[in-house]
Amino acid sequence: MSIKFKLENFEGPLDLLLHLIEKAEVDIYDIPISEIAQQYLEYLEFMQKMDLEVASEFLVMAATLVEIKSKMLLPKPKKEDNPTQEIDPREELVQKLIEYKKYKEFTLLLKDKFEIYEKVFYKSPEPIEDYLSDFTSITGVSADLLAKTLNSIIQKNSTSSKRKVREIHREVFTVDDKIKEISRLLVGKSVFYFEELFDKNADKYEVIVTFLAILELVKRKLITVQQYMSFDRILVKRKKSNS
Amino acid sequence: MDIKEIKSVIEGLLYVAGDAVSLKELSHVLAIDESTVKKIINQMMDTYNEDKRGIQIIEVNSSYQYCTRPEHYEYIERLVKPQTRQGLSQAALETLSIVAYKQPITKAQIDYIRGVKSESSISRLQDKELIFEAGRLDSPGRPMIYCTTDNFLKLFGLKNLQELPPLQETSAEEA
Amino acid sequence: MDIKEIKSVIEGLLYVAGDAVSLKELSHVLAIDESTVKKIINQMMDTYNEDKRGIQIIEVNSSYQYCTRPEHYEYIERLVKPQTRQGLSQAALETLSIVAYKQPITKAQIDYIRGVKSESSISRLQDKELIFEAGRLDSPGRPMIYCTTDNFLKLFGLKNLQELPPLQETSAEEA
Repeated sequence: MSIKFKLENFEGPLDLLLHLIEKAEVDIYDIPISEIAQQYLEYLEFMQKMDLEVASEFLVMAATLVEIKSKMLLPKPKKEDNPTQEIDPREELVQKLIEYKKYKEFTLLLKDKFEIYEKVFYKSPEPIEDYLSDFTSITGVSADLLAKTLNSIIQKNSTSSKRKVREIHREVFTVDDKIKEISRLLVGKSVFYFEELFDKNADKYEVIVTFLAILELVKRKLITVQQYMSFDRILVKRKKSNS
Repeated sequence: MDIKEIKSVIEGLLYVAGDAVSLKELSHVLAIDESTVKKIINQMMDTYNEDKRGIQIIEVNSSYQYCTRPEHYEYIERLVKPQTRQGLSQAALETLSIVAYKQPITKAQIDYIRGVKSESSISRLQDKELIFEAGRLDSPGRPMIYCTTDNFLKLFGLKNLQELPPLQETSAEEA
Repeated sequence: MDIKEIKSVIEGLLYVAGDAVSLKELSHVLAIDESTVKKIINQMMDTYNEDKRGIQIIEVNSSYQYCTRPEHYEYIERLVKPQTRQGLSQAALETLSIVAYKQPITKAQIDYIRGVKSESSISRLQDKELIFEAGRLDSPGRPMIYCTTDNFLKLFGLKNLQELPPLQETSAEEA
């Protein structure tokens, strides 16, 4: 008897066996082993003909089926704990199939639930420090931090004042400044449009610098950007931190 | 505080937290015993659902959390960004369902039940924070054991592991 | 969509955003004209207030945002506090470090050193009793001068201001 298989993606030999058993509409506890083994081998042959790689697990199962088939022809040994009962050579396989089938069915249920709940959104926690009323619980803040902070302010200032002397144009934007500006904006706002980052009458240079800053922030994995179609507005979004 | 006000405070708390807030914390913050808080939250959950509010409360392992409704998905996605959602493969789902019921479980045990190697499924499930390495079994080879995470419960709309439907002892007719 | 559903979607949107969402964005996402969206949100704001809900909607510059109610402050603080790590924003820390080393100092001087306006940091630091208004400078405009408080010393484990760690030589001279 030969069955035409449609090319299905079976998860493993147990999956394939279950499929064959269901198709043949036979009792899982009383599998007609030679018939099923035959179909199983045909399927493997078919896969090979289609140049599909047959995973080793499938071959192991094929050997097992053939072994069970031959054992079925021999006188069956008695069970150790109950000598009146014969050991069915199919028993172990049946147990495995039943176990696997349980989870396979549950998988469908999980899949349904997953499809619902993956469409649900969660909001990130509010920035906590805004809610603090006193600092009595400050930890990790030391006087050294104060010194460090002031030092860095002073340093920052001294470099920026040097720059001021050299530069003539007032409206000069650097990528670094833009990155800082955007980062500051990101603290309070998680989503904004690209064009919110500069004036309506901003010159081309500023737009380019802003765009470079955005690219850099994307690279640093701080934001994601998205655009639904060409020339559409670019949406900039803060990446959720996993803290 | 009357019940109405308690509910109002809980709303504020869940909003600010964003994350799941445990019943214990809520009880502590409100200075009301856990079972009363639980009752009140259950009422809130019902009201939210009856009123078809845009936010719902979900329970995960005795913690509560706001989330949006799946049916508003398309609008919210338009505002935020398409979530990086690549569904789970059949192999990953199978592995996940086995871990869910059999946890703690080793890779070898999963392989045995599925009849195939589950390595890549396991690592994908870990990446998605649906299962985690819960330690090592004190047996030869000290194999790693796996359990499901709270994130698993959340993503599958389960309150806790006890809510997993009982596995049926299947018979062939059902197939 | 009927109005109820629109309201429900808006709830979800405001929740997920956490931040302010502009009327323009809402209108775009909902595909409903701005004036209708505005009308609906105004209704929602009223309902939230009438029902004394734990979340309220505030309007800022034609943007809308969820926030908690001020009267629930103490509960929310209780929830949020254990997770506190540092509690000082960068801006507040900068301002504080300047006042600590340069006191007595005016607001204009602080602004000059930081290169940005420090008004809100100053008033927050005053609220927290880390700095105080120590009088007025006898110069044009008679600006207010600020000094650190005893509370500041206490919190930073300092006996007195002489105990502040020395600033780096190079930058100190420039300052």
